[in-house]
Amino acid sequence: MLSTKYTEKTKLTKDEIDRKWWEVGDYFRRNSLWLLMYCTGCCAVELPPSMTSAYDMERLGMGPMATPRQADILLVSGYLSLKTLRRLIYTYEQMSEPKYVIGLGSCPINGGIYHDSHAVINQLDQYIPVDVYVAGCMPNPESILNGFVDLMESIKNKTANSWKKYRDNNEWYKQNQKDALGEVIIHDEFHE
Amino acid sequence: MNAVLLIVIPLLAAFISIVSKKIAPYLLLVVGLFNIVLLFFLENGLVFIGGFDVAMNSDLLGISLLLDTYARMALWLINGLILVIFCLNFKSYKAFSSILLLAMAGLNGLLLTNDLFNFFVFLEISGIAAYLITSANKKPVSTFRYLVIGAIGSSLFLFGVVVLYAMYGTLNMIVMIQAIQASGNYAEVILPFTLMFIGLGVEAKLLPFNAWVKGVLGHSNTLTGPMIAGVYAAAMSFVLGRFITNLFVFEGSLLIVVTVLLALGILAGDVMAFSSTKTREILLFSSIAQASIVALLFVNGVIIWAVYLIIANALSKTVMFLVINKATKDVGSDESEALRGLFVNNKLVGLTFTLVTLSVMGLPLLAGFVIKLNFLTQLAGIGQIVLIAIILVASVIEGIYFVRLIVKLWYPGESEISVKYNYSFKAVFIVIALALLVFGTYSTPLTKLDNTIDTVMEVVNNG
Amino acid sequence: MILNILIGIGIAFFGFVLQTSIAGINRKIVGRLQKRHGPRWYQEFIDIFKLLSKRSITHGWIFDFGVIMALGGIIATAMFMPLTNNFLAFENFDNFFIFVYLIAVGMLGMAMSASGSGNPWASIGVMRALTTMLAYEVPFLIVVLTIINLTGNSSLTEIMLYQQASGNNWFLIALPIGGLVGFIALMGMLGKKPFETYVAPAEIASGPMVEYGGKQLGMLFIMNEISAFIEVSLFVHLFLGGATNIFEFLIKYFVVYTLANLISSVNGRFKIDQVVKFFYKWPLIMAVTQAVIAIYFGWVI
Amino acid sequence: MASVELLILFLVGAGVIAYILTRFNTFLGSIFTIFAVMFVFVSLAGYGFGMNMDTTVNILPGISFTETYLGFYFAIIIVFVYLMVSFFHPYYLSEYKYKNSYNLLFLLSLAGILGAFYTDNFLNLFFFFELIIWTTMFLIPQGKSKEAAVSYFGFSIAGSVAMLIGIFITYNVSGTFSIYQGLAALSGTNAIFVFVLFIIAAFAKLGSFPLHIWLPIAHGNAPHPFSPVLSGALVKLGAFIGVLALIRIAPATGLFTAMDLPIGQYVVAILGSMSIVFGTLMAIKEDDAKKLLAYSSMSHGGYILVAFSILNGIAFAGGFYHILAHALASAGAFMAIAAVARATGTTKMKELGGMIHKMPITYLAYLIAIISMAGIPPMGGFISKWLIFQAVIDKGMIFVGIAVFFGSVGSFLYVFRPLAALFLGQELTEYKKVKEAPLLMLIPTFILMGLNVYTGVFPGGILKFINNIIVELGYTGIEVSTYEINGTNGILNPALIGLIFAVGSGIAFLIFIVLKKSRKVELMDTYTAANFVHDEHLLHYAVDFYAPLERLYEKQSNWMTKFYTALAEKVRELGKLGKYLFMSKNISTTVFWIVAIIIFLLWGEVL
Repeated sequence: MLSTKYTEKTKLTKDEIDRKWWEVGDYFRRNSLWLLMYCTGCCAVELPPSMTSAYDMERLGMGPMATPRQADILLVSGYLSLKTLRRLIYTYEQMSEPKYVIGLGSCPINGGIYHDSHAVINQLDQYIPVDVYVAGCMPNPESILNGFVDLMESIKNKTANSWKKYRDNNEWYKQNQKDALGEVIIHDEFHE
Repeated sequence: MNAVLLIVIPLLAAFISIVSKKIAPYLLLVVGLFNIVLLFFLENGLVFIGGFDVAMNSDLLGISLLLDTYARMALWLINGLILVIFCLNFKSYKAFSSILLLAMAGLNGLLLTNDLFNFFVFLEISGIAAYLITSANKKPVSTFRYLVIGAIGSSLFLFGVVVLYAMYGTLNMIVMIQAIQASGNYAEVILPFTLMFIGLGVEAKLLPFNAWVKGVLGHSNTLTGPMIAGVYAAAMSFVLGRFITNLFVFEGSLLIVVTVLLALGILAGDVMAFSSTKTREILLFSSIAQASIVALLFVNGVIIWAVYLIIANALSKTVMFLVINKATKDVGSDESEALRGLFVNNKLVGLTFTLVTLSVMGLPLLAGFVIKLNFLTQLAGIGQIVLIAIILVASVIEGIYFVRLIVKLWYPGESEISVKYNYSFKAVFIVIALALLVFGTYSTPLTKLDNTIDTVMEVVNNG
Repeated sequence: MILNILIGIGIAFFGFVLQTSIAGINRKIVGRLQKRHGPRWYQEFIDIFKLLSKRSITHGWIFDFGVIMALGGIIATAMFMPLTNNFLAFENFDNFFIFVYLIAVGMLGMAMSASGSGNPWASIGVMRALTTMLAYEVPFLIVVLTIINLTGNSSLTEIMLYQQASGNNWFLIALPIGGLVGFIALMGMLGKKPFETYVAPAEIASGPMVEYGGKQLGMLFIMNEISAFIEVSLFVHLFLGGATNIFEFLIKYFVVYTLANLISSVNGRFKIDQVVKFFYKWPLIMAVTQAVIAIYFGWVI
Repeated sequence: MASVELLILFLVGAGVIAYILTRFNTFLGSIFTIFAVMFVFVSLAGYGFGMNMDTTVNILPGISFTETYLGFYFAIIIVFVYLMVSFFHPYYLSEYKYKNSYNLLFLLSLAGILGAFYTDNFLNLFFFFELIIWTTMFLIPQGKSKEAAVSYFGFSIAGSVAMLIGIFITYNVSGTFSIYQGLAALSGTNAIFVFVLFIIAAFAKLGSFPLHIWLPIAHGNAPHPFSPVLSGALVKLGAFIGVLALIRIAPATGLFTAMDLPIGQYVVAILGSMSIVFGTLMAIKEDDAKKLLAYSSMSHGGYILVAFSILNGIAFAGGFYHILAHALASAGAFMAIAAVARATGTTKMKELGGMIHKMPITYLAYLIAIISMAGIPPMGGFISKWLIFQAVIDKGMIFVGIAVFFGSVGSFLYVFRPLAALFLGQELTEYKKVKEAPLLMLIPTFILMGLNVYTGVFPGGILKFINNIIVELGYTGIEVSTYEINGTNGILNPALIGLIFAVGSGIAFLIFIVLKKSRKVELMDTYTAANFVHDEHLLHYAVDFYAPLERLYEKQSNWMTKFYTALAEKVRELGKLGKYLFMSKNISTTVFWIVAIIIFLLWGEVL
């Protein structure tokens, strides 16, 4: 029997509305993840098989995109030299929010086989936040796809918040970046 | 009062001036003024001085003058222009006053005479004066060439007169016209007419007898330029007009040859001017084209507008040569590039020059336009569409080179040039430009006169 | 009037849904063609809504204004489009030239916005798009000239009726050469390979779209879908005898779009000058031949 | 004041006053010029629409006026363009070398315009045409190049001369200089001659192929406020002569039965088409914004010719409407470019960029103008192009069709070029301090924007007026109601299109506004494949915009220029030959000619 007692109509606050919309958005976002592939490392060779007929990334709604503006995921494949790190940060900052970062292989985790090189950074998440790591040297397509599914899961669980982290701890990240790269005076496009 | 005074007094003054060099310039002024004033009092009509009698039937040799509106206009123009040009050059070319007196006598005679042999005499007198005037260029070779070609021309003319005399036994133009009309045989006069036409053509700058022009006008100064291109050209055009309309019978192949020559003259003159870069050459070639147009109009019987064209051209060319020759003298070159920016500091001179040039090009608001439109209309009335086309096509080329010149003169190049024109120059420019402007916008007075200003045929018909 | 406008908006919305679905299905078809599974059929919708939900960047007012103008122009164009013989928003005003020129407003808006982003790739993409347009429009319009000259009317409905009245003698059949030209031009309009030069993701980073992300890109996607709807519908109406009912329209529409897509998926990409040379060679010659045959000789099958 | 004569005298007087005022104060003189032109415009608009102008002549000798719808239509458009442009004078004149005479000549040429369109006499027509030519000719060298005036004058005078020969043929045939009686009296071969000559004149003035060389030179180098007059107003004189030739004379040549069109008209249409194609191709290639617009004028001139050569009411309506639409559009575009040139000192697109950020209103003015120019609804250019297309399609003119469609699509290309390279793109550092044009200059800008839209949305009233002209020319007008235009094969409702466009934009705006607000980033913060580019110039795509397309015809693109250069060179060589033949220093040459002539004559006649 329905209660005849007057219940106050619950009025959603603006935050709650935003959250609801956000959840709706999350559905679309996790089902349509567009990649910007930063393929300077050796792990990049594993991406073509995961895109093409054999593993068919597109059935997850994923696909490669041409520019950071359009992309949701920054896919960092393998090691990052200091020179490329600067580009990576530039690219990451150009992406529209919400944005996610996937580190491929062991190099972004701990430097991998290049861990003792003077020109290569060891831990990617010192400089930009990473949502998902796919370990392995190199990770095979199955694990790459698995990583994607993990990302989708964490978007669903609202744990893929790296972009917020970057915003909140921006000073820390900036400091780390500066420590690694140093202040750069730029003269023209060929000389930094 | 007698028309002969117009000739005799300058001639007399010329002789006096040789005796007393000092008073010569003032004599010229007095005589010039006297002539202009005298023209107001003279009556139209024939004057007989000796030989011929009034009936013109007994004696076949003598002197006779004819003054009609045609001649009167010509005389005013010639005497006035000589006076003005001399005034402007009063300081620099004083020594030329007796020559100018001689020229005045000769040209007045040319315009007045009704007698073929006297005509030849005056041709020679004025010719000699012209050679002497061109000596002011200090280019003796050019002057010599002018002299030789002029001599060839006048001897051809004389030869033509001789043939005519042999045929008709008279030198009186009116009698001769009657005789030719009576005989009606055109084929037999073709030789004398050709010879006379060529002889006059030399002086009137008609192509291809005008090779002297380039040497003479191409190095002209403020005296010779206006004198030859203004005064002499006008006088010769007037004379040529009288001969063409009255004496010459252009028919058949002679007509074709003459028309082709004149048309060629128009086109070639403008094309040659187009290919020139020297300002004086541009002006002289353009005046060749204009002279041909005038002659063409006379051939087609468009007298009054041809007369206006002569007057307008004489005035315009006077201004243009004065402006350019003065500038050339100061700058030291007559290349149009060298004269760039001439008018930047001489706006008034520039304005008048521009107006005068526009008049020559036949653009509206200026007398040249009215004249051009009217003579073209008359040509169209007699169906000469081809001639109209030729004149107009030439005028396109003319327009282009004149505009090119004007724009160059108005806008400075890298270096500034300074040329000073004194007030007397400016005054003359303004008067002439204003006259062109006034008659260009208010053309009613021009249309009052018609082709009957030339009364020779009337006299012929009335005996 | 308000009702008509609402119908028009409905048509535009229908066009969007239709084309987006068919594009999704076609992604699946192409996937199968490439021995893949392919995405869900509604993947296109997800993509668009995802884009609309993201937080984008802007490069100044012209960047946004252009996008609005682009989408607005295209929606306005779609509102004039008849679906069938008797289903259209503004009767008598479905003039062919409205589609050709009003669609240009949208294109201009997008081009403007892209150039306003300050990215040279965008300008290059616009340049290529316009050049491609110059290439395919002329042969296409010559064929349409023939059609209008034959039917004596430039209203799409009238052209449809003309074809249906003559016993479903479609212009694709009646003017076979012209029909072929029309189809090639349609490929160019849709930006399908080999005429995909102006997007060329690997070459000029997706051309005009290079700076867009988020809602602007989403709106451009919508615009793209609607303009594809307009272009394919034009082909259906002009060459395939239009449709008497909505199912006929859907079938014809699906066949045309899928065919274009299939051809596209087995082709490479032309260089931009090759596109121009191509269109000004065979399609133009064919179009003129067809026009001469049809107009001056009156040989219409 | 409703008397044409008085208006002309007023303009002459005003010119003199403006000259004196400008001498003392440029600004004052220019303001006076604005009011003078405004006065003429208001009088014309006030009395002219109802055909109430007083055409009696009391003072001017030998001049007679009559009032026609045709003449008034041209006159009002041109006077309007003059009025709009005069607002620019106060800000430009002080830079010019002979600024005093600028206003004088400007007003004089306007007097010429009034006279030319109100006269009923051929000689007066020629008089006024020449007056316009030489007054405007002196305005041009105040701009960039001095040689431009020569080229402008040369072609104009050639056109006038062709017309004058035609006039004299007419006079010879009919014995009258009256335009209407004279043209009516023409027939047979004479009519064809006059037709050809008038067409030459029309082509020369309109800057149509093959007499188009002067157009980019003059437009590109003329003073900035004068280019709009040239393109918007003065080339329309050619259209006027074109109307006289194509419609009034319309000689009875053979007929193309397929198109039901006289051969003469068809040839003109084909030439007009070539004009469209050449103009478009050259405009695509051009780097100077003003020259680009000049080539576009050439192409639009082609449209006008095509329209008038298709002898039916709908084509005429298109042609006349196109004259108006193009005058408004090209004036608007040229004036926008002029405003930019004033601020930056250049019109070269490769040197400019990002002007929109500093001059947004100018940008909008240009945008609206080019939308109209490209024939996109809802602007005026669409209406006229639509009408012309109707006529072309109806006649089944395939080759003309190729040209008009090509020109129409090509116009998207070239009008977009300045938009992208000059207004949009990166904001170049050297122009960061540029300001928007002053208020006085924005007034005409706004008026033109409004009119461009008005002509595109509510063409009914104007088309009704155009119907008067068409009826006057002896054809039936088109069916037009307040909102709808009835073509031969379709109905157009421009107001509806405008409304729907507004609705569509509204929807798009709604979508835009409800979604999350965007983050504003700098123009330099663009995708560069992660490269650091720190110079705006390197990120600005402006040089050789259509390079791949240009490459296809770059070899052929200067054929006509070469031809005319060669022609001038040939004339010059001919002159040298003449000098060699006749002006030799050798006396014997003269003697040779004399002897040759005498021998020739005697051989023919006596011997």
